[in-house]
Amino acid sequence: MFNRQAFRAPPAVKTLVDKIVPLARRVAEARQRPVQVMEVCGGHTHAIFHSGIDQLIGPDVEWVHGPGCPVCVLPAQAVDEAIALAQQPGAILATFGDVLRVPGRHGTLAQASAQGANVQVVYSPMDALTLAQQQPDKRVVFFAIGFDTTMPGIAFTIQAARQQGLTNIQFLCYHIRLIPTLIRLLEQDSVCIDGFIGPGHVSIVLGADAYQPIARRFGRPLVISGFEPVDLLNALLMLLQQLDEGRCEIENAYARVVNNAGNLAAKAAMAAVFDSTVCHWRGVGEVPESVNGLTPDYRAFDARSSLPRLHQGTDQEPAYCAEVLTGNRKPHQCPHFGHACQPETPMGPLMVSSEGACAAYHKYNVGKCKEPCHEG
Amino acid sequence: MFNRQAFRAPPAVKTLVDKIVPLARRVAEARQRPVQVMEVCGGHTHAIFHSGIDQLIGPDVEWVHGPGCPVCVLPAQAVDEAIALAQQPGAILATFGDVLRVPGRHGTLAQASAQGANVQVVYSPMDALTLAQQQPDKRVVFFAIGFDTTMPGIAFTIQAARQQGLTNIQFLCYHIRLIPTLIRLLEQDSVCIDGFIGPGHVSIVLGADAYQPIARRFGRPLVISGFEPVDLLNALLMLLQQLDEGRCEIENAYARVVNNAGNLAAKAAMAAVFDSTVCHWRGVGEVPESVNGLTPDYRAFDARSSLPRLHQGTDQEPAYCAEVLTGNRKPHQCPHFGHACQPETPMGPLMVSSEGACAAYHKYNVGKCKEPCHEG
Amino acid sequence: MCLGVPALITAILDEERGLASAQTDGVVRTVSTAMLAMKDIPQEQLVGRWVLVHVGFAMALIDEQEALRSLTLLSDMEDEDV
Amino acid sequence: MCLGVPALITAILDEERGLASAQTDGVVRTVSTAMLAMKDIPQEQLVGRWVLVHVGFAMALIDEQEALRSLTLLSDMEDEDV
Amino acid sequence: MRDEQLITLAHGAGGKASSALIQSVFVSAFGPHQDKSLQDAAVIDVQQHFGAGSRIAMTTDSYVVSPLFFPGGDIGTLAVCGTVNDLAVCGARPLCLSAAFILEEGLPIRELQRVVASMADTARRANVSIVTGDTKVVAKGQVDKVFITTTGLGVVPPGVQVRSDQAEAGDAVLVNGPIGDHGAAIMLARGDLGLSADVRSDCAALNPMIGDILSAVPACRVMRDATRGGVGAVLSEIAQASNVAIALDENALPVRLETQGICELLGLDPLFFANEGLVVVLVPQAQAEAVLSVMKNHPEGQSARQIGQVVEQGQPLLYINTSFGTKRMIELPYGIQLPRIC
Amino acid sequence: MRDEQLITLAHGAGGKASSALIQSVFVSAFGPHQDKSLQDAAVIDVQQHFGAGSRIAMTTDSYVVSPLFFPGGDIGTLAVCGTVNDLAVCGARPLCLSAAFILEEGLPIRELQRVVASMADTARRANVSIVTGDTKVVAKGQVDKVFITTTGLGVVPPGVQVRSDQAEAGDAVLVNGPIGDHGAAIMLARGDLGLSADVRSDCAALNPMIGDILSAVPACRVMRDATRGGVGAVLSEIAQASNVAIALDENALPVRLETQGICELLGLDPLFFANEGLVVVLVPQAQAEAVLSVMKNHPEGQSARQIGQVVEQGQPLLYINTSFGTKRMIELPYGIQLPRIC
Ligand code: SF4
Ligand code: SF4
Ligand SMILES: [Mg+2]
Ligand SMILES: [Mg+2]
Ligand SMILES: [Mg+2]
Ligand SMILES: [Mg+2]
Ligand SMILES: [Mg+2]
Ligand SMILES: [Mg+2]
Ligand SMILES: [Mg+2]
Ligand SMILES: [Mg+2]
Ligand SMILES: [Mg+2]
Ligand SMILES: [Mg+2]
Repeated sequence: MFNRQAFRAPPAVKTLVDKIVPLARRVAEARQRPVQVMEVCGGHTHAIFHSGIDQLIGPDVEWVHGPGCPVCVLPAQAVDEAIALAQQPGAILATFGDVLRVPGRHGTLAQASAQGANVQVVYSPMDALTLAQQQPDKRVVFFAIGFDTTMPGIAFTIQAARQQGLTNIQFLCYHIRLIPTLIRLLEQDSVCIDGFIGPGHVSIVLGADAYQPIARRFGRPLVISGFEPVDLLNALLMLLQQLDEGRCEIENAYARVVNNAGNLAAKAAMAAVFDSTVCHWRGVGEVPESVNGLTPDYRAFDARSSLPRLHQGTDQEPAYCAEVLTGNRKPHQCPHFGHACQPETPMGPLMVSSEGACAAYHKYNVGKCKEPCHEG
Repeated sequence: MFNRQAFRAPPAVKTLVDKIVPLARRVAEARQRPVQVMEVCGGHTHAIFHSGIDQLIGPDVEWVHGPGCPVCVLPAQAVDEAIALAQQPGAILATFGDVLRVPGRHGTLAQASAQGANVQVVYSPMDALTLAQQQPDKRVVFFAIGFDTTMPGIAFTIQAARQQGLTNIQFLCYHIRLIPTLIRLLEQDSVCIDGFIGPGHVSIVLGADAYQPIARRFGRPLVISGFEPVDLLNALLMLLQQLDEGRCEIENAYARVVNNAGNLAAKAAMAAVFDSTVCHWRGVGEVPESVNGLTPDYRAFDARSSLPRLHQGTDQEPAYCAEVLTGNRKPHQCPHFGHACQPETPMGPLMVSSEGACAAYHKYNVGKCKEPCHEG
Repeated sequence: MCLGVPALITAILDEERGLASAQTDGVVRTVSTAMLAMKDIPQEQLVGRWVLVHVGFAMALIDEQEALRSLTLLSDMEDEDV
Repeated sequence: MCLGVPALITAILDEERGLASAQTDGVVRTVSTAMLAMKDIPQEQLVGRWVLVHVGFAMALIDEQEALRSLTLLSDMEDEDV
Repeated sequence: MRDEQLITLAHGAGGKASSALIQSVFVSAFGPHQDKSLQDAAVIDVQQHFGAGSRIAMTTDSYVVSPLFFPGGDIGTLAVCGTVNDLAVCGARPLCLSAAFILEEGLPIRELQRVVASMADTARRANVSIVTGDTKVVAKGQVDKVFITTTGLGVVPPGVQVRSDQAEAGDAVLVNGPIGDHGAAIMLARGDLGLSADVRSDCAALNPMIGDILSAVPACRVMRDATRGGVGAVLSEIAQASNVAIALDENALPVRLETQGICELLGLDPLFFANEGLVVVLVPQAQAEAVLSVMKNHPEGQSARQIGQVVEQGQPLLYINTSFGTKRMIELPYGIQLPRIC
Repeated sequence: MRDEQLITLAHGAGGKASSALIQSVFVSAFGPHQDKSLQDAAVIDVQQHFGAGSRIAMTTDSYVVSPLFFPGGDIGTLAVCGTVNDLAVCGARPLCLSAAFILEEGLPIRELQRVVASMADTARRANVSIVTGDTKVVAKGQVDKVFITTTGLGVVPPGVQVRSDQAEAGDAVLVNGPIGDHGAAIMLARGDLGLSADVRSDCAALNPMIGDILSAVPACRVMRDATRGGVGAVLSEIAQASNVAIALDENALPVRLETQGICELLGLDPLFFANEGLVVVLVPQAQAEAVLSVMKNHPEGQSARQIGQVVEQGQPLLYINTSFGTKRMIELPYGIQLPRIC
């Protein structure tokens, strides 16, 4: 019987920390600066702060919080479109709870709901199908976001909608894919990252092999990690060992759910349903292989067909956000942090979702802890 | 400048009463029973109780309260149909406030509204047109009731709906006409009525000449009256004078608004729009020349086209109601009066509207006043 | 049977559609004058006239002379009694 | 990035549509097992297995052996330290 | 708060948005007392108001009026006046109020501020503090804009006894002003009947006037504010509770021309229209003039008058003596008054 | 009432239907006290409860919970417990409540009766009377079935001072039971997330337990019922008001397995889930055991425990000491907690 608690056990954490701290010291000393480790996934960012791993490891590892939060990077345009769809008579806009407070150019979905739009939070995209079945006189739009982890579930739901012959549900898709995002990031000159903690759940779908370009083309080691403290510390240890030994490999510290090839059923569903494109994401810029359309077979389910023509435009965000994302600045070093930019009034993508690096710093009061700030 | 108050002046009332009382005495003595006067119109019934004219005149005149309340006589079938229409998705059922508490076989429109039907009270049928214009995504049904006074306004509204090209309004018509109703009543053997106070507002439309059959065929005098105490007493005086002198004529004591020919524009609108039929009315039975359909030109506006097939059936009502209506029993002499039959739980038509004879007796506590009861 | 109230026409609102403003005891409502139109009276001459209103329609002009006449008859009656 | 929780499959609800009942800390929810179907495991054998659930989909079976192995490695590490 | 002029569910969730709303809207309007509401309850030192034999009066009412704003007041004015008046007619000196708000998601905060300002203003003039409160926000469509529930506390001085069941034959029935204006004003403000007239709600806090009446004429037997159901309902309840017959004088009933006009047009009775600044006082006839003259010293009592008398004991009856010397029985209507065509 | 099992607008119009409803539903359930509500206000003789130095506590809350009925209680239970608890945590002995109902046209009267029966039952057990009330009916769609506003009055004995701003370094932070169950139960009862679990609201009247605590340990400094916003919001307010740092012990936080499971599945924090029978007590550490043992004498206190301590004065902070020896800051969320995918 699988026991998640074992991966949270304080003695195990202590053992790992005792291994990591001297190793991190050695690697940092070798570089004469803290080791820059990017945890790509917002879930990892939170897990690190939640358990205080940053405090346990100390200043020799500097965490660079990655772009791995589909809510944070969602363009304002997407929110504007979702609001426009939600405001159509007879519409129900269903989506994940995370999305409701993301600002578009004319407010959030929460505000649109306050003004009378029918916005419903669901746990699963399949629940949106149920809504459509139960309310045949309504038109349900599912606002679909997410990285490669969430995409197969959406794809599968769209396939089920077609199988069931539903005509009153459509999908507004804004999917960003992880590998192209990492590549986009590593192509920037200013990037200051020594190695990656690889996202655990995306990797279920992608498989560990999918990260090879990170090691081969960009020379950065990556270790796939789960989300419990023991998982993260284990992955960090493996990453530091690589750095210490001068290796640059893709390693898998989450083998209980991640394999090398990934989930083929999931990949097949995605390939059948989603149409790749280039899309502009907040804080990340243009990322190829993004998805916001459906293949011809499923185009009837594409909500963009029902979309009023909206003003297209690029989102404005402070330059500091890109600096944080590339490891050149910590959130609390942004002059807007905690002042103009707060979770209730985010100025940039990293403050939008509670997964965002700036939101996490804010929530866990990292600024207030008066830790010494290490410039990267 | 017209001054309504003059028709409510106590000195004028006193003058008339002083003339009437000895005359009523003489007429009653001649018949060796109280004079049976039917005020046809429910409005007159209320006006009599409101000012206490019955108390002023005393027991020599016995008031027989007529069927002149379109709400009281409304068949349960009509209410059932209105409810069915109100319950259709996207429907607004607009009607006059009087109608909301009339019981059908499955409750009232007020109850249907409590269960979620959209029922709106309007002052004028023209307001229903406005509703239809303002809410093009709704389907408005106007539930039209009324005698000849109300019918022209409805007819005119239906004409206006067609002129304006409205496609989201229809009319459920249940109109009863006065003259056929009176004839229906007088054809019954048991009728015990010496003469009529004729309804003032119906007569604006019909004209005084329309009543000639009452005098000629049935030998009953009739005096058309307004609704102020002075109007009513004046009409009663004229009626008693006819009876005293053995005359049997149609007289007009409301000449400031009623003429002989009636309102020709009103009649023309009715003729253009309404289709005559026989209809079964509560407490009255079948009355010819009733209206619950529209002429071919206006059939698109007939809500019966949208009506689900409902169980047809005749309403069951206590036999006492007919006795009250024909002057053979007073409301408080009905064994149900004030017990099983109350305004909130009417058993018969006369308790339904506050215009109904039994409702009026109940409201003005006539039973409680311990007046001597004269059998007709 | 049919609630009707006297009202004073205070303004014509829409000549073509026959809409006028009518006032009863300081309460104003738009009424249709369509039912009066046949009486050969130009709409604007309705202003200042009293009408009998039922469900938003002016059903008849009130004949003020006639009203006065019946009141006079009555006061004659009163005088008789004195 | 993507909230995933381990859950125990307690029953197959709809073999054809791939719906199962999954439980996490006493909380039950219907999940889709469609993403696991390719793995050549007959549905009913899923009962009693742990899966990783994301937005109502079982994304992977949890390899309990593998989990145990990593924990054992860890306790070896602890032992080393003693 | 950027782009945040509307109430959102966040304002009711007990987090930061809630605190911000409470501080910026309520505490700022209701003043220092209100910060006690940030505790779970307000604690009030009543000893200073409280002699031996004093009792506490408590009353509560929810205000759900639509539209929120109408000629003569708004829901906030009502919520203070209604509760203060209920205390006053029980012989209590109003001490403090609580105010609980249920807000609809999407409500413009500006409208809420207007309502709250009215409450603060009315409370100040009625000399009561709003000492504690509550705010809930429900999803769009689950409430009609704003509902307010106020609860009032007052001190009833020793010896004061005004109750509904104390009317006696010979008592005069007095009112402080024209009847039915509030009901008429609301009916018109809804706008769905197409009628317009210059009618304003009579909404007013009567506690200063009622306090003076009780000081001048402690013999007052019954006092009721004639709100929902109107003077008719209140008198009918008094007749029932005291088992007396009450006769009103038709000519004495003060009804404004416009209110009367609305009743004529729609076939309704102003006796059953709601009032929000109208008190019905029953007092032995000998003291009637004294009460009327106190009423006339107050702005709300300018048209004060006697409208009837308790005529008999032993059977609950309510009727009107008409101008013609007849009697008309008055019976409580079953439900809401609906406009009639016949 | 034939075919009248539903609430209609007539029930709120102040006429005969209103009286019938009040008599048949409210007076019959709330008993003899309630007939005072037929007056404008209830008059309560408080002298008997009232020594020199006593003060009155007043609190109000509107209850808008959906669904009306949920495992562990219903809106009626809540409306009594919530208000009684607010009084109790201020050190007041609850005396009486008012209850104002806003009903939606079409509500089955049977459901109203069930709610009213719960209220009567809960009030009886909490030893408070419901002394006055109000009923309004609004048109279908203008309210979500039933909203209830209760206002509570209590007497604070001389010398009792429990306030949010009195926490001091060295105080123990105690709770009487597992946290977050009410919030979890409501979230599941709504049914829109497709989750099910055996979680019941902790809804309970805590005044007997709190009364005993105050008698046994008058030195209690702060007491708060952790309703909307949860233990997190309450502690954050206490830290602010008292200007202290509060440290919680991660391992000591009592969270039921199922509540924890819901939080894991949806990415939420039980610290911010509402409770309806949970009190947070701050007391000098030396007296902590005494308070815990009183709690454990009551059914609501079986799982009572210390969850943290006030560690420092001079700067408002709230954090958790994790099992790993690290500190995690706790910040009040902005608005409602929404289920997350990431
Ligand atoms: S605090 Fe705001 S503006 Fe500054 S980097 Fe973070 S998200 Fe961007
Ligand atoms: S009291 Fe009722 S049953 Fe009797 S006659 Fe009147 S309406 Fe008919
Ligand atoms: Mg909404
Ligand atoms: Mg309705
Ligand atoms: Mg509280
Ligand atoms: Mg009250
Ligand atoms: Mg009141
Ligand atoms: Mg509160
Ligand atoms: Mg009152
Ligand atoms: Mg409270
Ligand atoms: Mg509370
Ligand atoms: Mg009340």
